Amino acid sequence: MTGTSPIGMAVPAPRPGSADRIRAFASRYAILLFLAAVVVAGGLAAPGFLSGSNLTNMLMQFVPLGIVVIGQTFVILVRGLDLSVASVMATAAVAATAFGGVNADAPAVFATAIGIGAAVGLVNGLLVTKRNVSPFLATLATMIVLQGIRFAWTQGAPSGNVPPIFRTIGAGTFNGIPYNVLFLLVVAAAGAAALHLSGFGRRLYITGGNPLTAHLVGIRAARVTLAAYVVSGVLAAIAGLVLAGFVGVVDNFVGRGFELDSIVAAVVGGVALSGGKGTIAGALTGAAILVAISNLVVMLGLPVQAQIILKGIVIIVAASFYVARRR
Amino acid sequence: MQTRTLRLPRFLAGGRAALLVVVALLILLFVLGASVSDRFATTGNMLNVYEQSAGLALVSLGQTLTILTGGIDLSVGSVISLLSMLTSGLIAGDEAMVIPVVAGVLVLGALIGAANGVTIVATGVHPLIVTLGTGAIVQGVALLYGLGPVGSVPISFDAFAYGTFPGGISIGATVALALFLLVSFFLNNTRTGRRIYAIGDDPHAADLMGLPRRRILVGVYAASGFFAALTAVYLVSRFNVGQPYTGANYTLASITPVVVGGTMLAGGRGGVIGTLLGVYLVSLLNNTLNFLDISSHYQLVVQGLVIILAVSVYVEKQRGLA
Amino acid sequence: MLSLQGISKGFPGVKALTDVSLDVAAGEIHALVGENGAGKSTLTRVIAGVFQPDAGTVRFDGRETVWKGPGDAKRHGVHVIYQEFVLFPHLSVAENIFVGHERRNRLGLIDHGRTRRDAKELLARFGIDIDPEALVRDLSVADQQMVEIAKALVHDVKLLILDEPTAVISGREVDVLFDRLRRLKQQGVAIVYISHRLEEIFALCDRVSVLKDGNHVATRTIDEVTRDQLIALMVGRNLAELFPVRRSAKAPGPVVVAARNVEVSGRVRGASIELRAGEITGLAGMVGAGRSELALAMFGAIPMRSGSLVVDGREVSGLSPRRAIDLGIGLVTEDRKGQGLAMLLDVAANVSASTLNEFGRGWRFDRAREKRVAEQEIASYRIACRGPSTPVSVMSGGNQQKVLVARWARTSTRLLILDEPTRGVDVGAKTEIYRIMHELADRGVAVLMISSELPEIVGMSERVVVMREGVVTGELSKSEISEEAVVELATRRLAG
Amino acid sequence: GPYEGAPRTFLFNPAQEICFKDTAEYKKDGPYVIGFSNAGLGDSWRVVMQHSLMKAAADHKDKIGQLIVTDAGHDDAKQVADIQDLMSRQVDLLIVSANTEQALDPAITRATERGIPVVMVDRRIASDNFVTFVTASDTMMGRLFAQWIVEKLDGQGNVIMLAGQAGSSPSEIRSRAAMQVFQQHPGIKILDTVYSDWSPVKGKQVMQAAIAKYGRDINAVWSAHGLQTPGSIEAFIEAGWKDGEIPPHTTSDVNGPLQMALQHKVPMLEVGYPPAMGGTAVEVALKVLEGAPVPCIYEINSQIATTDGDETASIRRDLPISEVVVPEGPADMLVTGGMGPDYNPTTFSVDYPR
Ligand SMILES: Nc1ncnc2c1ncn2[C@@H]1O[C@H](COP(=O)(O)OP(=O)(O)OP(=O)(O)O)[C@@H](O)[C@H]1O
Ligand SMILES: Nc1ncnc2c1ncn2[C@@H]1O[C@H](COP(=O)(O)OP(=O)(O)OP(=O)(O)O)[C@@H](O)[C@H]1O
Ligand SMILES: [Mg+2]
Ligand SMILES: [Mg+2]
Repeated sequence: MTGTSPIGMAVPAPRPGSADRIRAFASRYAILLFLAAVVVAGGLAAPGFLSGSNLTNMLMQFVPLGIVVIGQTFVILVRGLDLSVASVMATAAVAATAFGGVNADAPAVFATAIGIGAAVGLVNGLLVTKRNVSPFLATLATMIVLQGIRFAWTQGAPSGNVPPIFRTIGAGTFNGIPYNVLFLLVVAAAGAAALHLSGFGRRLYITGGNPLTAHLVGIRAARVTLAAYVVSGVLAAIAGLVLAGFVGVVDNFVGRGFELDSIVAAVVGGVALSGGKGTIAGALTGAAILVAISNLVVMLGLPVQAQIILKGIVIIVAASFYVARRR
Repeated sequence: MQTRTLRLPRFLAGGRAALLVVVALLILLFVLGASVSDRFATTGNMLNVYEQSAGLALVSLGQTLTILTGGIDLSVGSVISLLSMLTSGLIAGDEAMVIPVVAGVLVLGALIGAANGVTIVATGVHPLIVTLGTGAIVQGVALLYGLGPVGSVPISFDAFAYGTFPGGISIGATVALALFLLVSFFLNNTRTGRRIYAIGDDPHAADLMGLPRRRILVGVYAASGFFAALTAVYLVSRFNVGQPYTGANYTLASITPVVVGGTMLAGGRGGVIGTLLGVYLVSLLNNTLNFLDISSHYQLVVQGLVIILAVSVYVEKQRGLA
Repeated sequence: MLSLQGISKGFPGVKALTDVSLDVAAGEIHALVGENGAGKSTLTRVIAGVFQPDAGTVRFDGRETVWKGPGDAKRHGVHVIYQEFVLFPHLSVAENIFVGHERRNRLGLIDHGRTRRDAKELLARFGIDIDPEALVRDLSVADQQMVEIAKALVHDVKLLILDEPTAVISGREVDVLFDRLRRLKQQGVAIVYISHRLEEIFALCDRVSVLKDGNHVATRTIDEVTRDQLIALMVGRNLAELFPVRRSAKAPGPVVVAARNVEVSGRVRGASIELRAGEITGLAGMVGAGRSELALAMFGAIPMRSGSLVVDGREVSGLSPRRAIDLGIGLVTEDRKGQGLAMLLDVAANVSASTLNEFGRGWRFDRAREKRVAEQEIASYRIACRGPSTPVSVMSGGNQQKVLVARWARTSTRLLILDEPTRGVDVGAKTEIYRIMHELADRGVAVLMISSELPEIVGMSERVVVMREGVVTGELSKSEISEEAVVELATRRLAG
Repeated sequence: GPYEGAPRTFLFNPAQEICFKDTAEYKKDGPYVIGFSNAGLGDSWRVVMQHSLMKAAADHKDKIGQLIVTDAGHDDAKQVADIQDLMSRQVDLLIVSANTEQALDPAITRATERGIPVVMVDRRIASDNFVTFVTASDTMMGRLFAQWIVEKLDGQGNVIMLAGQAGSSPSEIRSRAAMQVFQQHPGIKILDTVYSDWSPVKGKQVMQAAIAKYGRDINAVWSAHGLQTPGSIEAFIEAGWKDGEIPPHTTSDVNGPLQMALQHKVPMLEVGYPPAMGGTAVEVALKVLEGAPVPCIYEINSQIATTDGDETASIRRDLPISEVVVPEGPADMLVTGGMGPDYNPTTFSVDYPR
């Protein structure tokens, strides 16, 4: 992904020549090493794991999670949390079927979905910044409300067709490379540029690192925070569309579990829940690890229980690694 | 300079505004329900609401403790599921097994909770992440134990959930109520209780003061696990059987009454009495919505809005520059 | 009572203490001085069992001891008042005082009545009027510090360590504290006293030990050293003059910024102040006088209930930090870590924080230029760090303060407000900050320095404004400035 | 043409005595207050089932004074509370679609003991403490699917079981019934049981993994319902299976898989599990309240459909899939809903007595 280093990673610069240097290097890239280890071990243990078609599968599953994780990273960076992403995804997917199901509808579908995502992000952001509601609760509540609205809209089960172009985006491949990977690359590049190269990103890190400082240096912290929630909402909506195109049939399961998975992926990738610390690249690596592990479990023929248990172990081990590093 | 605010009795201290909001909402719902149906405001229906509060009450009681320390326990759902399966699976319809199995399950719940606490203390990872992880592990174990309902319990076992004292007062809900009062007393009048508030208020200061923060945390998560186990036993009593997803909904559901009842997610402020009122609010809300004939879709909307309403009314001004 | 032998303690990348040996006798007040980052607080923590030393032994009460943790040390009679507050904001004053030693009845339950009574009695002994049932977060910072002090004195103390206890209190409260400490000394308690205020050291202590870069440099009885010698020991060079003389002291220019009748909820009640180009104005007063709030309000960081800010003769509307920055105003706040710095970020990011637009609007952000700017500031303010990408969290307090000053000097074309700019800053860094203030004034910037240290007010100010209880009680011109005059105004009874 | 006779599960039932319930004790005068406690909505099948129930209530306004509908959101505890609340509202009869078989048993048993007649629909409770159960058989579906696969493969081959949700009773019952059949045929190997959570999205993901693992060794896919079947077929297409190569699939109710079967020449067996049973439940409820005897299990018909040439020795179809499918209809519409041609679940509204 991007090689940009985040600003202010609190890693003391190693003294030249010391073993610290190796350790610092190892700890900075450990998450990538971990992913590499999973991939290599997977390749050895399950022959089909590294086959072209399986890699394509994994990529295709990685993309929607990756898109959501990017948005989640924005929110966590400002000391937030977005539990409403899954609900937004499903609602955006419903929007994809709300029109005639032909390609000409695509712009309208896009506009509607992104409008929904932005609106939810706005509500989340306003609750957090204006009413001081804790992000956990604010987004939990919008998640529930949005689900109700969606159910009322669809009477309980979405129905209708997704425009074919979304099928292409969601499930098409070109020489084994899924089209949706392009989508992710664009989103990731834009996200990384916004976070690591732009003034907005700098404002975001300052706001997350110390909101009082942000206030004192004239950063409109509330607006920055609001923007982070809107980004998360919009990206969740886009991920919802990509997932809707994955099968072409929309149901209430679109996005299920993404709220916790995206938080876990970000944390596994080194984004600190205490705010102000983490990168897009790290978060995406975290997401890749989750996808690789769940795929590997299936490839190894392990029971579904093993997948759940393994995920739990990975969460704790990876997260404790970052804490150990911070000490 | 000190403003003399009205002092509530000690057990109500903390999140005063919250309690007033919850009580106001309770009254509002009651009036609303009574105005649409003359069957609503009957003793029978109110006892019914009371009875329905028990499960949520038990699990929220433990959750209040973890949140008071500034943490959270997202493993309760899985723990309830696993332990409900163990309860019915091991009792397997045998009257003689009831007492040993229930005792064992309660101990096991406390042990799982303690393991959460130890992991949190030993790794320093945020409890949200740790318990998410252990929750996944426990869920996996539950599915290993069985993919569907396991075992059964003797008919008499349902007394906990459905049994009543004379006058139709639910046994389960009354047990929960008694436990709330007990824990409230504990929090306000024992050393450990007060220290739970202290470590939630400022963990760093607690360390420098030499408070046994780690031990208390382990104890608090053990308590959360214990109450999850008790919830599991209650649900087996209510459902006659344990199932692999029985507890799933309780993970997030257990948090709502806590925060609606005025306990701050940041820790150090609040109390279990607020949670109890929060539980009654949720219970009454469900009942009222069923009486109002509102389509189930809008019920979700209403629930979400109630959370937002209750919580955003009494959020604290963030301590800032002045 | 306490004997340290060869104590060393390192953190990743930093050697905080090297081979420190030190004795503190019962009935002695032993001062510990040294520059920021010299290792005083770290030593405190080793003694208190917060950190285990990497090497060396701690002998306490004649026995070699390895504390299992702060609680263990406490049980043996070691009490510490830490540099930062160790208080539980949402517990009551009484509960804070007895936390860890809760008052209990025969059943082992908390005795709320006795807790309240005992706390009341204890506070009364300090002559401090605090409601024991108030929540600590509702107290002023000075009162919080008094609670901290009271807390340390409830038990049988054998060794009491105070790490900069007077940083946020002044006047009468300091007197009360010193009086207490002298009495404890008579009772045979060993006391370690850490402060950057040398006059306190001379007034209170028996012996003084100097730490420099983690090394124990010297221990002297207080009669053997002069102030200048002590400074020389601490900084390793002679500081002939702590307060540099401003060479080009021209007549002050016109009023550039004025605050008129500022009210801030409860704390500032109709204060006015005028600041002139090129002039250093001191804002003095007892802690809690409302100076910080006045400064924050002038900067737009907290809302004014009424009143106005006038810049170049024009009233500013819609005041906010952003607007203040645009007007050329800077504010170095008193709470470095809590308010000033983004601790997770590096020096460059902290220096540029208030002038982000300078590095590109919209999407682009010119990191290369930011880095160059940071390098310049590091050089011109002599900030000790490994470069622009050093995280501020690993830097010493004095250097962190310089980063803050560097940031705000960049925006201050009209006015720079510095709130306690040298609090917790060592003498070396102090002089540097004074030099920077002079430079800015020379450039025609109005400088407003809030300080609770009288020597600093007297030594640096060209005009002094004094506040008490939210009201300006007087103004002293250059020739009128003296410690006595300032104290007189700061404690003057308010009419009505 | 479609089979319109009496339910085959009834006709072929080998038991000499078929259980009937006398409902005289429940006889009372209308208008009735009927409570319907639904386990939850969330997929199109359940929505259509609820709509068919509301429609039937609307058709019987003369007898039904009020129909109160509650929705437990697939939460046992909420459903128990819903049932109690309905009893608190003093309904004359309860129609319940139980979220899980066992957990709702005590609550419904209590209702029955209190003299409230309970009609179960779609999902029953474990005990027999209700008046009657309106259903199409899960066991029959599971067995038919399995038997068809056995015969399609001539008793030799590898099968992936694409189940619903781990632990949910319809999925587990159908799987168990299927396994009874498969176990009788040593040549049949179950490669894996994977869980779709009744979702095409999840179904596609797990099938992609299974395909990556077993490739062309997969000879058939036993799918517990039609909701997830499209995901599986998609996974095969994307993995490079040409039309006509995709292994046989089973399905139920949903239009999408039928469209795909025809388009991609997938051998397919469809056994309906008609959501119209919601309406039937109302009819049966009225019979109970009128005191007429009803069978203990009220089975309704499942249509059997296959793709052309894919009938086997045991499985004969009522209709070809080409006649069941709605070619231009949405992929997720239910072809067995019985709600008429203009029905659209999203816009459906009916004036039932509230
Ligand atoms: N927990 C820690 N982790 C890493 N480094 C630390 C830690 N605590 C202190 N240090 C470093 O150890 C050195 C000594 O710090 P210490 O706080 O003891 O100094 P001090 O003399 O108390 O300074 P001040 O006068 O500013 O309070 C400094 O370089 C500081 O950055
Ligand atoms: N309860 C509190 N919690 C957090 N910060 C506080 C609290 N009370 C005061 N402060 C801040 O601490 C600083 C000093 O406190 P204090 O109120 O005693 O003095 P002040 O009014 O700022 O006056 P001065 O600057 O003249 O000492 C101020 O910045 C104030 O905003
Ligand atoms: Mg210090
Ligand atoms: Mg101040």
